[in-house]
Amino acid sequence: MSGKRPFSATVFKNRALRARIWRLDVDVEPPQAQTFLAAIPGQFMEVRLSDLSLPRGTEIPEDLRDAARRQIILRRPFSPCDIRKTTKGARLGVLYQIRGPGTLRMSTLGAGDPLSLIGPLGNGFDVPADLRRALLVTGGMGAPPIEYLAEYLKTRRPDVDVRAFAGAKGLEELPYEVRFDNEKGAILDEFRRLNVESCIATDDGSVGFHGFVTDCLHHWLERNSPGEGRCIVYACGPERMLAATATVAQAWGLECQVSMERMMACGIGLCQSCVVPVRGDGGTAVNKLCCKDGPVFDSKDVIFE
Amino acid sequence: MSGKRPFSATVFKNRALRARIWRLDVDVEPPQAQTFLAAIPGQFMEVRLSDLSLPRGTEIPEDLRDAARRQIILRRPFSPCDIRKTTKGARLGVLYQIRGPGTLRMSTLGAGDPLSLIGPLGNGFDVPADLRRALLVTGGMGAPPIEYLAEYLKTRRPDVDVRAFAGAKGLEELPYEVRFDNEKGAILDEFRRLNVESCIATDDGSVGFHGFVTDCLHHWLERNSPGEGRCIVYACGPERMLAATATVAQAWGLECQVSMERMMACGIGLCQSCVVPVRGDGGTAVNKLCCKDGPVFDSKDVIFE
Amino acid sequence: MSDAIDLSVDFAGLRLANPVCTASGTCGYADELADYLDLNRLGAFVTKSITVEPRAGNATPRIVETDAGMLNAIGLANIGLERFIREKVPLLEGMAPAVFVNVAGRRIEEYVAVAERLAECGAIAGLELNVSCPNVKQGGITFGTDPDQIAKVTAAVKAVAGGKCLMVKLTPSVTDITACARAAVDAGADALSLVNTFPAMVIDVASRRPVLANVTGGLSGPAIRPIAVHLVHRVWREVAGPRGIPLMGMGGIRTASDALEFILAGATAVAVGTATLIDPDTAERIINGLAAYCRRTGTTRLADLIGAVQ
Amino acid sequence: MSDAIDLSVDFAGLRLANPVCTASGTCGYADELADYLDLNRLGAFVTKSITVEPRAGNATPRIVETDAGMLNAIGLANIGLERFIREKVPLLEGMAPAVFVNVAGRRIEEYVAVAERLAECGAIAGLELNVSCPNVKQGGITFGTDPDQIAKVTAAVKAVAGGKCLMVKLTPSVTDITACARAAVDAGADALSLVNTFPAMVIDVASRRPVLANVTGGLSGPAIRPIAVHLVHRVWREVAGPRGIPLMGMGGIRTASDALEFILAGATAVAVGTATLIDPDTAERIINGLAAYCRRTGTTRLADLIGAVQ
Ligand SMILES: Cc1cc2nc3c(=O)[nH]c(=O)nc-3n(C[C@H](O)[C@H](O)[C@H](O)COP(=O)(O)OP(=O)(O)OC[C@H]3O[C@@H](n4cnc5c(N)ncnc54)[C@H](O)[C@@H]3O)c2cc1C
Ligand SMILES: Cc1cc2nc3c(=O)[nH]c(=O)nc-3n(C[C@H](O)[C@H](O)[C@H](O)COP(=O)(O)OP(=O)(O)OC[C@H]3O[C@@H](n4cnc5c(N)ncnc54)[C@H](O)[C@@H]3O)c2cc1C
Ligand SMILES: Cc1cc2nc3c(=O)[nH]c(=O)nc-3n(C[C@H](O)[C@H](O)[C@H](O)COP(=O)(O)O)c2cc1C
Ligand SMILES: Cc1cc2nc3c(=O)[nH]c(=O)nc-3n(C[C@H](O)[C@H](O)[C@H](O)COP(=O)(O)O)c2cc1C
Ligand code: FES
Ligand code: FES
Repeated sequence: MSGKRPFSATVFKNRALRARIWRLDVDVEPPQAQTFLAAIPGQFMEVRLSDLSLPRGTEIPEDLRDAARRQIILRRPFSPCDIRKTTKGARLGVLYQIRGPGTLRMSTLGAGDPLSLIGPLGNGFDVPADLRRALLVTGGMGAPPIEYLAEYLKTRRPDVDVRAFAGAKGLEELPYEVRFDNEKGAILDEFRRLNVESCIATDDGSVGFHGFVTDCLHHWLERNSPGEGRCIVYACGPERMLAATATVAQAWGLECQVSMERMMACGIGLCQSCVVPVRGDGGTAVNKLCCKDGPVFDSKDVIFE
Repeated sequence: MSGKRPFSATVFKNRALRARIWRLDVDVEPPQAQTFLAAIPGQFMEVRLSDLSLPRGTEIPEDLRDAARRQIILRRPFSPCDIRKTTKGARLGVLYQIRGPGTLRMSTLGAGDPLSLIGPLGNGFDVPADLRRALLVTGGMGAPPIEYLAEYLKTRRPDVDVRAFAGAKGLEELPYEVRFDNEKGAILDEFRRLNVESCIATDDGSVGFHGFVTDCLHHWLERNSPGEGRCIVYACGPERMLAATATVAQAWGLECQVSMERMMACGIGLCQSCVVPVRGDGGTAVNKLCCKDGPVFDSKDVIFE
Repeated sequence: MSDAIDLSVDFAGLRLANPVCTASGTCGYADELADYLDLNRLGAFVTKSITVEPRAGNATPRIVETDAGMLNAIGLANIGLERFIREKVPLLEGMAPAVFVNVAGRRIEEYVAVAERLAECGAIAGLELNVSCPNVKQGGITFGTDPDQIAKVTAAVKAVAGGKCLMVKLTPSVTDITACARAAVDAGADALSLVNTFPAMVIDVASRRPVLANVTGGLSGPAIRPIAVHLVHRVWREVAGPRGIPLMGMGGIRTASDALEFILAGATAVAVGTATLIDPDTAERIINGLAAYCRRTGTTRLADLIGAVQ
Repeated sequence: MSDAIDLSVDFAGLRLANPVCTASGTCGYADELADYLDLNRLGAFVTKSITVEPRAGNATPRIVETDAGMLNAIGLANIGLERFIREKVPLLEGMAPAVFVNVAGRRIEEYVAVAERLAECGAIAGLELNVSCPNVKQGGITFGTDPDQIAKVTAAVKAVAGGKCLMVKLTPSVTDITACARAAVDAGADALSLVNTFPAMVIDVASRRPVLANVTGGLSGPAIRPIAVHLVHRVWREVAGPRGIPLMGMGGIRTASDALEFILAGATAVAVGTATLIDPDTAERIINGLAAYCRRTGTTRLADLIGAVQ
């Protein structure tokens, strides 16, 4: 059995949402389409970007010009923000931030271009049958798997009450379409379309609540309480934010699942580069692999940095 | 004075003429347009191809797949096959053969793409005022500067009688449009348009004379003799062909200029990688730089391999 | 594939179906790779390093990408000898390719302890002595750069290896790699593998800190290939060729042409490391490419190409 | 550029306007580069190697590209000492940056002969001793890998260098580069430069021959940068820093960030080699980039960053 080999997908669309935040849609044919349609939010894929061209010099932001020169060899991990059925297979949405040579090259993809993928990889968010409420928390580019989780829950688990809390440094780093609603102020269109209430927090106050997204979560819990039935906090974002989310969840006695990020060389368990220290039996630290055992972990297990 | 820095040209067109032979046209604006319009056939430029994408895997010929993976850093030298004035500056034609990672990447250029160039570089063919006849000899991808020389002579020196001898392994490697003329058999369209008589030789006999282009030259000289006035043989192609051309020229007592090829790291005289051994004073071998002292040399001086 | 082409090689008495192997530390203990590659097509499988005790390895970040290469500072993270024998060796039992277990330690006794236990396992064809890991603070690289130490650890392991093929893995970061090669062969090594990674460092100029938690790491990947080819050629010409000792060459192999460079330079087998992390089925593609090369060039026995560079 | 930013560095008593220099062998004798770069903006200019007698160098091909790097086997081709003094030194006279002449030879007497004559030239600020060229059959690399030989040639040249800044260029292909560094400093070196290229080889698998006429060549370019940064850091921490000896760091520098890695690792100056062959104005772009970095990070004196990695 060697059925998880790299395969070629086809770019459907690739466009900028903000200066540095882009959305790529790629089409996947059977048999991989089926495995992606069965993927769980939080799972990811490894994308080969090394053969693509750089954008023109003038289109490369000043602060990335030196980094852009690096001749890359490794694949890059991305968590789909959306996976949907098409007549021919599946279409994966990738929300990505331009941060270096890989994502710069990614932004030059055009419709019809082939793209080599490996995936879906890792373990996604666990959605138990008795779940009643899901509190989704994202920071910065933690957005994609959370966005997919929201949609996943709304379409497959209409019995679950879903609410989202989205944080970022500022409006430009918020990887969503922001809308202004007369009643509710700034809201996130992606969640509105799903009928999910969302709350925005920015470090610089450029939109929404001025402060941390975890404060939003805390305030909301104070005002609303977790309510009846099983409630899980699902989070993805910078490690510090995940740790803070875990603390809030713990204070409210809530379960919390976090999707962790690590520098990954392989994404499939070969290189041991992506370890996450977790509490093992008897409390001793044990290393788990972010790519294979994660990227989603129970926050109680994780020993945050 | 540091006026020869790399500059950005803009791709006008890029298309395949044969499976492995392409033609690129790039637009150059002032002030570099002027220096290129004043360039002499045989001069060349250094082109940066390292930031471009590879063609799709399926479009890379089998025998170049491994080589294609090389992450290139050096520029590549090309001699324009055509330089013409446009309303905005100059347009350079580059006739190129797909041979490795650089030229593979080159083939993915599209209209409007920027391209970094340094040039014009080196010394081109010398066309003395009393020249009466020019015999142009090319082998394989020696074609571009010879093609430009033909046009250059026809437009600027109508007093000179020009004739071309073009050799290649076979039809597929002949970097010209081949036409079939009822009277003359296979002829090269590029030369026909210039009103230059051309003779074709192929190693495999797939078109034209079955044999070496130098034999063509020799036969022609036997039938026609060099004629009155100063006659120069101009040649570009593989070193063995250049050496054979020099021998024929010498046998007929003709001057002969050859454009040499060497692996070049810089193209501008910095690295000493491109030496051509020539006869110095007193007959001792002296190394000249192909990029700076050449690529065109007097065949009498060159010590061929 | 044409049945007229023989890709097999004799590696210190082991018959490998072809010369293409995995490089230690880039392929786990085999099971990790099985989803991505038909392991039975490999020439040999080389496991990640095993030490007596389990090792957690270094803090993260443990890797960073560089131009045409990467640094790793995994720090020999592994499950330890006993768990390896209990959990992993049974999985290796059915495998067609020869299995080499990479052995590491801080002191000679540790190498001996691991080798002694592994000598009992029928599923294991050979041992690769990692005397050259640059990412472990004490030991590791110090063994690897000193011919006397190499001789000692090789002889000590040889005494307990019970007839397993003993391959010593050389570090490239020495003044004279042939002295290290000679020391290993004189002390009883049946084969040599080279090269391990180069000690290297990347600094994040924004934070003004090393990117790797371990400060330094080992450089691997295509960036180092021309150095590795040269070292394989030197060791082949000066030590291994004359003594009839096979080499396993590695460092930046990504394509069949890359593998052929090593074979022509004198390697009997080649190992794929970093490239497996990028495309886990690289080894299979290389095996196919070697067959295609042989077909194209009329080579009936690939083994004829070993050391055949002119 | 903001005048509040001071890019200058003190290099063994020489005040360089900025740390950015040319690397020997990639910039000719200066005149070749003048069309592409404002030479007066450089921190220092380092010429290609000069030997007593003119040298034709190796046969072609002398270079071959590799992943993110290149091999060269120029073989110290140069016009020889006398022609250099007659034809090239006058051109160096008006130059603003400090000029280092790179000196090479096969025997100690040859180094001494070149150094003695150059010591008389007022236009020359310093000598760089190339004891580490991998592309010359006799000598060259053998000096560079043996601390005793390094000490001898350094002391011999120091005795005749007449107060010129004496910089010794180290090869990276040794077991312990700090031993070489220590030997040079103990023998009187005022500065060290590192790294030279790595011996390497590329084989053309179609013809089954080495691509270079010289069989092997020296690997340079971005591929080697992380190894070079590490070696600069080691030499800085263990030898140069404690002794107050400045380092000129090089190996794959292409951008200001690359240069900053070397500076943070301990280099007082940096040299650009292979990147100049690709974009001859690279040094200028790096100088501009260093100023921009200082402005962005509120660094008023670039010299404060030397060895500042945490
Ligand atoms: C499981 C997983 C899922 C991801 N999903 C997404 C996604 O959906 N959208 C998205 O924009 N990004 C996602 N990322 C991050 C994404 O992989 C990196 O942004 C990308 O690799 C950057 O590549 P680059 O070459 O542009 O920049 P690089 O130069 O490689 O990186 C730029 C900087 O980003 C940081 N970085 C890069 N990769 C990682 C990593 N794996 N972990 C932590 N920090 C890193 C480093 O600080 C680095 O300096 C995900 C990462 C992981 C591990
Ligand atoms: C002055 C000059 C002018 C040139 N003009 C043209 C032109 O107009 N059209 C054109 O198609 N090509 C021209 N060339 C050759 C062209 O530069 C190479 O074909 C190109 O660099 C190949 O790059 P690559 O990455 O595709 O292949 P690589 O992998 O770099 O090279 C493929 C093979 O081609 C050969 N080769 C590459 N470069 C050279 C070289 N400089 N000298 C000798 N052999 C070489 C080598 O054998 C190599 O193995 C010219 C070369 C020179 C020196
Ligand atoms: C992530 C990683 C982990 C490695 N771990 C080990 C190891 O545990 N033991 C060992 O001997 N070599 C180890 N190596 C070195 C490789 O086996 C190989 O010698 C080296 O990477 C060069 O080959 P490559 O360029 O194909 O990767 C490791 C290399 C990498 C990239
Ligand atoms: C083409 C070429 C020629 C070189 N010639 C010399 C030389 O003559 N003397 C010397 O000391 N170093 C020489 N070097 C080494 C460089 O000075 C430098 O140490 C090395 O290339 C690493 O820097 P880089 O990666 O920036 O090129 C040469 C390098 C190249 C690429
Ligand atoms: S990224 Fe390689 S093991 Fe996780
Ligand atoms: S190519 Fe560098 S000197 Fe000619």
